[in-house]
Amino acid sequence: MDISKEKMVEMYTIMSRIRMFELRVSELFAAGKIPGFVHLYAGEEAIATGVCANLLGSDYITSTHRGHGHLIAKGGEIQFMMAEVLGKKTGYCKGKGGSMHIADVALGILGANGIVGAGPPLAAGAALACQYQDKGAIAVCFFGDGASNQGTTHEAMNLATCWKLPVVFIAENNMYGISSCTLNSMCVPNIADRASAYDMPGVVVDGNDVMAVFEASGEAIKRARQGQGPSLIECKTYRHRGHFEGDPCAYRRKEELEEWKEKDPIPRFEQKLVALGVMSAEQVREIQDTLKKQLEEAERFAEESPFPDVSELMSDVYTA
Amino acid sequence: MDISKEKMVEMYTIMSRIRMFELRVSELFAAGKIPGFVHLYAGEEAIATGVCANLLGSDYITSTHRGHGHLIAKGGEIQFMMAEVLGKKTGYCKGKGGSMHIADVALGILGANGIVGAGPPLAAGAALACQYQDKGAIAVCFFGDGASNQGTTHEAMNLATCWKLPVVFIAENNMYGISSCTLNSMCVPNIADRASAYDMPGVVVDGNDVMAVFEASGEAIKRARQGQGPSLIECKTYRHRGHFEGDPCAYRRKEELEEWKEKDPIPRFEQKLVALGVMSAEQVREIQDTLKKQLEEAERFAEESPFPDVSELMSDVYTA
Amino acid sequence: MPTMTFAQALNDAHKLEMLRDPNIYVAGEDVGIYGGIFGVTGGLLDQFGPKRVRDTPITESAIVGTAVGAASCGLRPVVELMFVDFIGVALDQLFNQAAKMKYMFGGKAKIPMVLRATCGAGIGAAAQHSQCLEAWFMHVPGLKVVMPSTPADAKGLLISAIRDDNPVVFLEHKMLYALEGEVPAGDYTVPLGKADIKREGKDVTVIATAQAVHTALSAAEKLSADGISVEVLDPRTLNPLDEEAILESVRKTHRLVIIHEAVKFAGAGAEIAAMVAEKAFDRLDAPILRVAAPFVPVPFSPPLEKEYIPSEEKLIRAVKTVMES
Amino acid sequence: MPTMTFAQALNDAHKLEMLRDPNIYVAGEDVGIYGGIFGVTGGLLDQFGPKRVRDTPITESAIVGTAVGAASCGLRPVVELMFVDFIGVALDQLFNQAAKMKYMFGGKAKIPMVLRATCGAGIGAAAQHSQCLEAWFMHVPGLKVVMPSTPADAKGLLISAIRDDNPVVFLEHKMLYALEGEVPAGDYTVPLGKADIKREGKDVTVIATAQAVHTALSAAEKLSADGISVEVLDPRTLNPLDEEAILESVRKTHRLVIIHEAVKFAGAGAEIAAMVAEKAFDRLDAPILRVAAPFVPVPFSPPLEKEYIPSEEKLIRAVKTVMES
Ligand SMILES: Cc1ncc(C[n+]2csc(CCOP(=O)(O)OP(=O)(O)O)c2C)c(N)n1
Ligand SMILES: Cc1ncc(C[n+]2csc(CCOP(=O)(O)OP(=O)(O)O)c2C)c(N)n1
Ligand SMILES: [Mg+2]
Ligand SMILES: [Mg+2]
Repeated sequence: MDISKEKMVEMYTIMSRIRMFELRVSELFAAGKIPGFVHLYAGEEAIATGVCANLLGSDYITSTHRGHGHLIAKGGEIQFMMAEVLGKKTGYCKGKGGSMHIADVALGILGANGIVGAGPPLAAGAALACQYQDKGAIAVCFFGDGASNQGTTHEAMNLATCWKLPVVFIAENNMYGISSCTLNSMCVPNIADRASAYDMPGVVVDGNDVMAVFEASGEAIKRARQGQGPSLIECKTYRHRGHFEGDPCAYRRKEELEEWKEKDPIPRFEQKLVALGVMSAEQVREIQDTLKKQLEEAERFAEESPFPDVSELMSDVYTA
Repeated sequence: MDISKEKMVEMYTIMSRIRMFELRVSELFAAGKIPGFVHLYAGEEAIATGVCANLLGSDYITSTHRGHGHLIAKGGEIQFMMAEVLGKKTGYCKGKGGSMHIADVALGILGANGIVGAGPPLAAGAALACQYQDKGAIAVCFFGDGASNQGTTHEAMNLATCWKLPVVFIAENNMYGISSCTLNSMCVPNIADRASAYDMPGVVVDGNDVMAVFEASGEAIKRARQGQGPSLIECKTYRHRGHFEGDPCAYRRKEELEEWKEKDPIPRFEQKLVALGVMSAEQVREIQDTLKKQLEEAERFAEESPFPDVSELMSDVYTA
Repeated sequence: MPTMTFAQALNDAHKLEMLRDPNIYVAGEDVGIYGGIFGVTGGLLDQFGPKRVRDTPITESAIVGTAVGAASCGLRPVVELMFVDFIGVALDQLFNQAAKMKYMFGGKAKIPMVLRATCGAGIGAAAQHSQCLEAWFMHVPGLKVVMPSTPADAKGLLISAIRDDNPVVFLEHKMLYALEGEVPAGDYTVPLGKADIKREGKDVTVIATAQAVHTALSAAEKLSADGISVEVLDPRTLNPLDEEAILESVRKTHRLVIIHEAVKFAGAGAEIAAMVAEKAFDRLDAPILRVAAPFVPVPFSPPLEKEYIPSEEKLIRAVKTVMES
Repeated sequence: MPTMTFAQALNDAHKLEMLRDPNIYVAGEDVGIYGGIFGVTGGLLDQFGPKRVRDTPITESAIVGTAVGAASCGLRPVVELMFVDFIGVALDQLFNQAAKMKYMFGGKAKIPMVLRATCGAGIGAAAQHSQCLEAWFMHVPGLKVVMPSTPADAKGLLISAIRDDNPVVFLEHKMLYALEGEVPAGDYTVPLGKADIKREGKDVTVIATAQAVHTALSAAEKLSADGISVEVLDPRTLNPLDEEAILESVRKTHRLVIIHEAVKFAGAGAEIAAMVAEKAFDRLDAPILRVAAPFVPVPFSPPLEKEYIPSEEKLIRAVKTVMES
């Protein structure tokens, strides 16, 4: 695979940024500073990072309720994300959206989404716009194993193949939809097996191996850009935390979590890059320090930002 | 296949009854006697007939907008159907439903349906009731190629496999959903190919061969009755008439229709039964004569029946 | 002015707008080769080709959802749902996505799309193909809701809806498609949010929508013979609702009857009545009456369907009742 | 009488009914092993086993649709939609199938099912997890709509809903789950279609639903200090709506204010106001005011969400306004 050292370091940095951001979010949630629902991506960072490493600014993504990782990987800045999660006026959505709705269309981010399965049709639509405008851009749809059973996902995949849309469906199979294990919610071992129902390529990849994700999704993205239509990539992974913060997680075995923590994508990639001599231990520390500083700054920015004024309640409903 | 001569003659009779009933409905529609939409099944009779020949009175079916054939094959009586289609008080639904909503729960007919793709979840629900009550009954879901692209169909198939429900999905692939050819509305050659997305058996069968349908669906129904879960049977067929009465059908080639008329399931089965010595030409005439008389009686019954009184507008909304 | 049907007026609006703006595409079931089940999109495929006029599989969530996605990325979709009764399989993309994206994103999205659908009873299409569901769409912040009653309004409003930068639900009563009327040629808009007085009067205001406008006009004609002067007001758009025009009329006549085809309970008329009962209570000389469908699904059989649809007679009775009190 | 929370009362109702009738099953996302996201179905899986308590995939159309099919074949499903905001992906099975089957089939079907869902703002769950959509369900002939405000009502109404032979939409405001109150033990029903006077008064009627009942009670207490006697009426079921109780109260007080959390435009309050403006117009001494959410999606940020939810202050202002006119 043709990839520069810088790119690999950047991917490592992004994964680490996501993790660090979220662990802080989890602390802030526990401290009662974040209202609503917060779904963390910890353990799954290799997916968003590996996929988005193939994307350009002009490409689009749709995300999910578990969106922080996708957004950061697509270029979202953590100070505006932190401000949003805290409901501040300086957040990506002026505090109106919160964790489940962070978006920035200018960055190609069509939003986290509170509705499971809402993303696939939206991504197909973004891909339709890309195809229509013919500028070589494409769309990527992140969705969960749970969302794979939703009718909207089926419809979007079917329409995407009928219209040969430049869209890549990234199934993040973390084995659970809240408490529902995939073993009880689908009878096929792989979500990728469903690609054959639409005659699109379906590939399974280790979702905790950022390079594997980068390569597999890179192929699919290239296909899409070349006008060869959609693909489905399934990334097998696991979430380290509960479904949302506050979930006691009684439906999972502790050992299962421990096993998967062994496969944590971040130390794994870190060790690999150090072993390959791409990064030194020194560099790792530097990266972590920089990220920490950036996060502190982001948090300060967010904390110091005002809440939106109540007069803003009524704006942004309609475009004049 | 273990099937009596009587059963074969009965199947021939049912197919002929459906055809004759519908051709008369088409004339009555052209004469302006039938309001609303009428979707005829002509050309597809082998499917409902072959499938329902495996069913018991206690089994359930869900039907579609193109429901006359399913209902007659499941035991619907043509005088009550004719009365319903004409909006008469003596119709199956007291004239409140019309062609698109004929139903009789007591006969196991959960209704024709005006919503494409509404049947599969309903059939799964009927199957759930069968499984729950554990009396060996099963449910059959008739649906079209067009309905196969609807999200509800995906959801019902997935849930049916997860819960191992005793339901058989019968895809009636007549190559069109109104003007949309399956070549433009799905990229797989067979709807049955989608069974693999749920790990259920998927079989393609000649939908114009009533014996083939009978056998293939019989296998699936046996499986369902034995607690082995759902199956998908795709029956390839063609509708002789427009999507609904009044459709100019400009989207289909005349030759295509002519080719398929050659494969008309009724003369085909008739010739086969005569050749096999199961029926004599004499018997065929007798059957046709009887059917004709029954149809005339049914029409007379329907014509002579009153329209519902306007006082009936408000009843049947709620169960007290 | 040329004369055309309601359906032709809508067709005309499509063609003019598609010529004007290359970012407009049309999609839906049978909108292309069939030209729309009711003929509204006839000829578009030939004129604009398959890139801009898209026949879809039966997949309403994806039809609406791709429109929302495409609109957020710069296109201007005009999609057809065929019958509004089918909204139940596609509603999420309309009310949780299209309508809310701008707000949820703090203003950082724009969803210029039109969702067209036919509504209404009258052809024996029964319970799942005859409903009027405008009240649902009215209740959704972020949507606009249009319901024209004449060919000229249909054309002018559809052009406005297409040019609007918000998601617009455009409801076409199926009994109106064949209605003929004069329609201004060429570029011509009717603004969203402006009611129209279809007949002036001074004794009682009748607010009517879609097909019921014609019931109201005919009732008004008969009532004038009895010496009752009826003002018929057609809101044309239910959201934005032209409250000022409604209040002005009621302040003049002091009496209000509302007629629409949807079931009365929690229908559009409830909002109009409630708004007037709040803002013009002191100007009212009589109870506000609503003439609307009874609380039942739409029946199939012709005599039942006829009884279901709010009639001229019922409207006349209601007007006389408010005149007497 | 035992004291329990609203959530426990609902749980109790489930258990009692499931013990009574073996044809009842419960299904939905996370209702089994998780016990429901808000704990309402906790313990049911252990007590009744996986045949009767069914965790489902994420598949709302199929959850609701299988319930409709199973109900038509003799079972009595009680299914959970989790958040009412998700109805957009499952609405067809509710409004075109469950609600209409009996009528379309000429009376030959019975759909005894309950669809439970949580609604309402207050926890920062934002635009897609905080809505109140009862007005939509009210507009559907064939459905019943229940919206309790206290633990005792919640239990009694849920038992009635489960025993009802029609499809019932049962809406639980999420801010109520932790509310404690006395709840009759054992078998105990509150009839559908009967309003409850939560506080008697003589100067003004305040009609309030769900969480807003408590806002109204607290406002009434404060207003009594100002010498204003407020009657607080909780309809409890929005369909059937207890029109008689509402009219009786208004005939006594001559003044009406309605408060609910859903957006005002085309909300449940519109129907109530319109009904009163028709049937008790002559008994009214003041305009009918509605206190409800503004016409915007539910915002996330705490100060905005607080401003969004209809407050005691706004209600007090409205009551004072009608008292002055
Ligand atoms: C339509 C809809 N149904 C249910 C939910 C509630 N819900 C939120 S996240 C979730 C689980 C999603 O599972 P999956 O798609 O696997 O994503 P994951 O959470 O595992 O990342 C559920 C059921 C929802 N938000 N929207
Ligand atoms: C949800 C929904 N969408 C669209 C329609 C309009 N419609 C009625 S029948 C039909 C075609 C159905 O095609 P198919 O499933 O192949 O059945 P066929 O008519 O060929 O028997 C369409 C689009 C509908 N009734 N319901
Ligand atoms: Mg998951
Ligand atoms: Mg077909």
